[in-house]
Amino acid sequence: MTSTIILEQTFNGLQAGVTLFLVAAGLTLILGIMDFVFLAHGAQVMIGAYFAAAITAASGNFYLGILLAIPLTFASGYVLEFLVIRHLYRRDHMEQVLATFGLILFFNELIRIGFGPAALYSDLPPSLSGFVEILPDTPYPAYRLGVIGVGLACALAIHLFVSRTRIGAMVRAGANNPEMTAALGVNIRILFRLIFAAGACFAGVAGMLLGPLTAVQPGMGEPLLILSLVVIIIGGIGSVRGAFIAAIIVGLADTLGRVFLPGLLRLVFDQATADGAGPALASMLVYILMAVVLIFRPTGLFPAKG
Amino acid sequence: MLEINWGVKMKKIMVAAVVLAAIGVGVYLLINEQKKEVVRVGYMTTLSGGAGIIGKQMQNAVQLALEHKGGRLGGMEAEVIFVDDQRKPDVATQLANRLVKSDRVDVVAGIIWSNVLMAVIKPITRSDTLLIGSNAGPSPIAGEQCHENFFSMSWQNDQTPEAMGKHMQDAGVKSVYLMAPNYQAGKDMLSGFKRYFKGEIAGEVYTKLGQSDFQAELSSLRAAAPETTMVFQPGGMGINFVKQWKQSGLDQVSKLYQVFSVDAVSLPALKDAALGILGTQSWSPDLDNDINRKFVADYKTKHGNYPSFYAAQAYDTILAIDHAIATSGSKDTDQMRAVLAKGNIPTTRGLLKMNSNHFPVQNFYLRDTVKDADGVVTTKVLSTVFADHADSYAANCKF
Amino acid sequence: MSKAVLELQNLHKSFGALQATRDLSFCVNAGEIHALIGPNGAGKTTLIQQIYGALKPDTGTVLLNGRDITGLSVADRVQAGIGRSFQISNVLMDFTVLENAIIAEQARLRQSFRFLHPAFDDPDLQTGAHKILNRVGLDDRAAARASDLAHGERRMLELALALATRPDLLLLDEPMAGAGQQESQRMSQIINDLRGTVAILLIEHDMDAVFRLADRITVLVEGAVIANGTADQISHDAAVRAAYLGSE
Amino acid sequence: MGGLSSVIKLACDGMRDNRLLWALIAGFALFPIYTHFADLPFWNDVAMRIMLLGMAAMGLNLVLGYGGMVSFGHAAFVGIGAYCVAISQVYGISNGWLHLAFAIVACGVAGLVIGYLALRTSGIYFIMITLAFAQMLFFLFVSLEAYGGDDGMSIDRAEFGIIDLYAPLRLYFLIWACLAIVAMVLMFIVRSRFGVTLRAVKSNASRVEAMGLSPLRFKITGYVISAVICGIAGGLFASWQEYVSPDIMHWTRSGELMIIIILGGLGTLAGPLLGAIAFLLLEEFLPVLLGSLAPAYAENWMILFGPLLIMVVLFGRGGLSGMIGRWYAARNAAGKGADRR
Repeated sequence: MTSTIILEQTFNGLQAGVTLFLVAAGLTLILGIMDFVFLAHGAQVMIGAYFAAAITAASGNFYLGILLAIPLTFASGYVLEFLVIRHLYRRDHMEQVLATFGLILFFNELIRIGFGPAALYSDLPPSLSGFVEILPDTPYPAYRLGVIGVGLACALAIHLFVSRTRIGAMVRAGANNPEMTAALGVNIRILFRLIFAAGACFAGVAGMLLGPLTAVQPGMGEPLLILSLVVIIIGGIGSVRGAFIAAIIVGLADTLGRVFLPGLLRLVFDQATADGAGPALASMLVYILMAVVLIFRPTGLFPAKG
Repeated sequence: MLEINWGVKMKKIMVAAVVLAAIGVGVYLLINEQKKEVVRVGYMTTLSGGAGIIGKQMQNAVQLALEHKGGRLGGMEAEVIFVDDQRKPDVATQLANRLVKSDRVDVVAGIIWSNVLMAVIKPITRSDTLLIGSNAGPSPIAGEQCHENFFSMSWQNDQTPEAMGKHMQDAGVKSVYLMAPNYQAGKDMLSGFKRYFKGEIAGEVYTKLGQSDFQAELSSLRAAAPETTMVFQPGGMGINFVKQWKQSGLDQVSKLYQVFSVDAVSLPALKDAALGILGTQSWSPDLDNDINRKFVADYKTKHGNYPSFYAAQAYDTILAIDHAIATSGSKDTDQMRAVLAKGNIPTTRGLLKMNSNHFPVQNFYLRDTVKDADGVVTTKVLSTVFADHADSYAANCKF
Repeated sequence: MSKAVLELQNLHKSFGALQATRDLSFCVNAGEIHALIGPNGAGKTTLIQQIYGALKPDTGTVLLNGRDITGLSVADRVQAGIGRSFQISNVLMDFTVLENAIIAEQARLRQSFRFLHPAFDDPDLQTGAHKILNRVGLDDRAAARASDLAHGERRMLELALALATRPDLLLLDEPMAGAGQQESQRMSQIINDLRGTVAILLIEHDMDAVFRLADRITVLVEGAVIANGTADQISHDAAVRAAYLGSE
Repeated sequence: MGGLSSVIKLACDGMRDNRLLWALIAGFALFPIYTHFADLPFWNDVAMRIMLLGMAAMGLNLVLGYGGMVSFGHAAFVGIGAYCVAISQVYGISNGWLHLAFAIVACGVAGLVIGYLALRTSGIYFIMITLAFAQMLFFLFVSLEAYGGDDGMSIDRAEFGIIDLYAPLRLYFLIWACLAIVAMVLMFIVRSRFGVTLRAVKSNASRVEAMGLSPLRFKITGYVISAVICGIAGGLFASWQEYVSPDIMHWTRSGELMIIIILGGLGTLAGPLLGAIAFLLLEEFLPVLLGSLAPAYAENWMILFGPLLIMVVLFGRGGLSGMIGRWYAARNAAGKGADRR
């Protein structure tokens, strides 16, 4: 366990964290402002990845794929909100869970019919397939550094948007007290639609960035969905800042836990026990983290509601 | 006002639903219509959901086998009922009951997953129906919990990694770094590997089931810099792993071996990334025998891509049923069982021998990943690691 | 001088810099109607919350019938004898008026944790519930859903529920708020009828009502008591005029 | 308020007010006769699975529908119940009554702990923390090698004294009996003083508090009861399937239970059972249906199922039992719905 490996793993955790944040950023606002339990957010990740992968495959240009996929995912989110979601705001959480559960099934099946059940081919853009020396003789994949960069950039953009712009002010007000915002005569319906589309878009970006790294296949978003929900809860529903910090925490905890827990346990228990318990504990880690946070801070670390 | 409108709409929807359901029932009963002197095969696989691709390939292969046999098995009019277990054990149990009790099939075949097999084996074998597995081979079924009515046309889980272990042992590999998902099959695989590889285990890492990003594990692997690495990451996980392995340039650090992680299912998504990765398998598209040549050629012309080992095993499953009926001249369970137990079943893997626990005794090959004449990435046999390899649980199996 | 039902001793509560309650002491006597008035932001509701138990004072003690209840939870205080109506009427919207009363009645009888005994169909509970409703004249609306009640009726129901637990002290937080002419008259009539049966601490903005009803009045300004006495005394109190009535 | 007679009278009143529920349960009792003469023995298995899922859904419905606690992790309790049966078999205990006892105790304890911790939160936070606990248990069992891990364990049907569960229909009627008992118990609870207070808590906790009651006590009690019921269902599920694996505590299973409840009618006694019937029939027929319309897409039946769920939410006010209630009310202007509370 040299310091370089720890550093490298920290980068990995960071990369996982920012990716999570991209998914969680929109979702936390959807949950916070619209008080809407949206389980199909993972589908947005998948949709983004498929748009990008398909266009990239067709055009042969990765960046073109991303460039075109972003507005497409935004549009898809906008349309989805208009067709289905807006009819669900006033329903209780259970019905929302049910309906968006239905959406998951629908989207996965749609993709499966449209692109076939097999995973899509996607690979790194040649320009980013190299390595960067983050420390002498510790090469790190350039693309993943790129992901971290893009993620942080998005985070900054979202932060500035929410904290500096007028719409951002509405968003904050909305997260703080929806009724109040409505009373202020803000056109809630448009605001909601935009937030939703933007959220879908960011989730899509996460998918596009993951595309070259992981298998682009139906249902690829679900694991991310559950994790990003954990992030949102830990961070406090409706708080973008909370989502960011929590995303980094979860990303690091998950990564470092997976890698170092078995080793640590071996110091305490015998080999067999450690090998059994280590991975199990590692896969439970984030949920334990969330449960603990909720037990001591029942509304997350940075509750947005006033 | 609006309420009433919804009410009306609702009624319409409901009526529609009822009518559709009625049609459904009709169709359903139609399917269950009994016919005379027909051999009925229930083929269970996973068609919906994430693993649908595997099920699709098996379905294609089964249909191809029927075509090759002119729609008859052992001379009898054949009817195959495909059912989708959704990869859910309880759904599978219910479907199994339907196949044996309602469709009254003579043979149940297929099944991809160990847990699904574990769930359905009892109700099927108890009803004195043959169950012929096309893929999963968990150790309990090969050992204590074996049943005379169950036959495997694939392998016992441990065998393929055993072959890999043997090869690496013979190749003089000093140390290996092992990686598999943290679930039963993963653990079986590694224990099977270790049964034949006696060198040093530089590391043994269990990843999260269904994990999509292995960067963290790969980083620690880079740090450990083992001589070789042996992974078991089936399905989508395999695609992710191999991709990320290449992207992190680990080929310069360690030599990668795999089982069940690179196959015709994942290759289209991996393409060149998979080139040169060694694996072991009991089948390969280039196995040189008439049945296999015909199967692979026709499958490619019909579906445009290479069949996977799943497909080959599904194809062999149908051949086995055909063989059993043809030889015994009957679809009676006892007689078919007797024939299959004798072995010498003509398959894409040549004449397949049967072990006392009704698992095949077969060759295991070392496969390389190469480009074929038309530049399509596929696998090619390099050498035979095991000749007539039997699994190590047969001893515990008493019918 | 009749004995005190509620006695507040040196209550102090502050939110950060804001001192909502400053070293506050007074008592409510058995059977009297005691009004608590003061300009907005004087800390009336904060005080009620501390008596009710929803807020804990930083220092000081709350005595009910001489017993220290400062540490008790809301539920325990209610069982100890405090009833309350809220600023925004607070009833069980999904139930009928009668069902509301029945649930309150079985709560009073400490029978809410029984798994076999029927609730709504039980004759004894029903009679008890009807009694409760009669006190506020809602019996004729027994079958109506609480959500269908008119604002005033809902107020009545809430009062009935507050009385159902047979409290010694009744906290009424602006019972007339948002009520129409007759409604508030009916309300003050009922409150008046309650005089002597239960001690009432009344917060109300409608000054006429207050001076008509209250036996004693405590005037609160910026969290501290500035005057305390009968309606007469208060209306002639210079400090009060200055600090409060003047500002009206 | 004592005496068997009065209890029986209460039961009769309850059954009169819940005709739909008891009609369904009676239907399940007679169903095997139909399957026997129609020669569709397989449908007994479907019926068993319906009853088991229905039972679990009934348990969840107590917190979901009556307590207003949206628990997204109840599949975990079904799983615990099932593993109680499997694990006790590993240690040579084959007595079914013991299994059920273990399941009840284990789920009671688990429900108490999880409920106590989770109920500190509310709203979406509660949904997520229950999900979190379920996920923990899921991954725990996936990595428990001794108990089959992800492959699960193949087990034998439990032994219930003289009742041999391998003999035809024994298991069916054992499940049926448990279903009837659970339904009866729930009916009493829902109509009891506890039950109405629980519903009052859902409706307005602060008013209940103002009545001198602690809402949390009622919530936790309700949560534990529902956990225990799910555990019983899980235990029987294990015997039905002769197999146990972590799959039954996957988060999508919790989702399915919710679907079943809302499909059938939230906060009604018959709802969960109706929902289970609808859910499994859909699962059974949608593929056939789609197959007959577009054979190539038979395995894509979820493309119909997903939108169907959304439809139910958008238009199916009160789920199936709600519709039946409305229809019933419309039929006899007398007005009392067939299956309210």
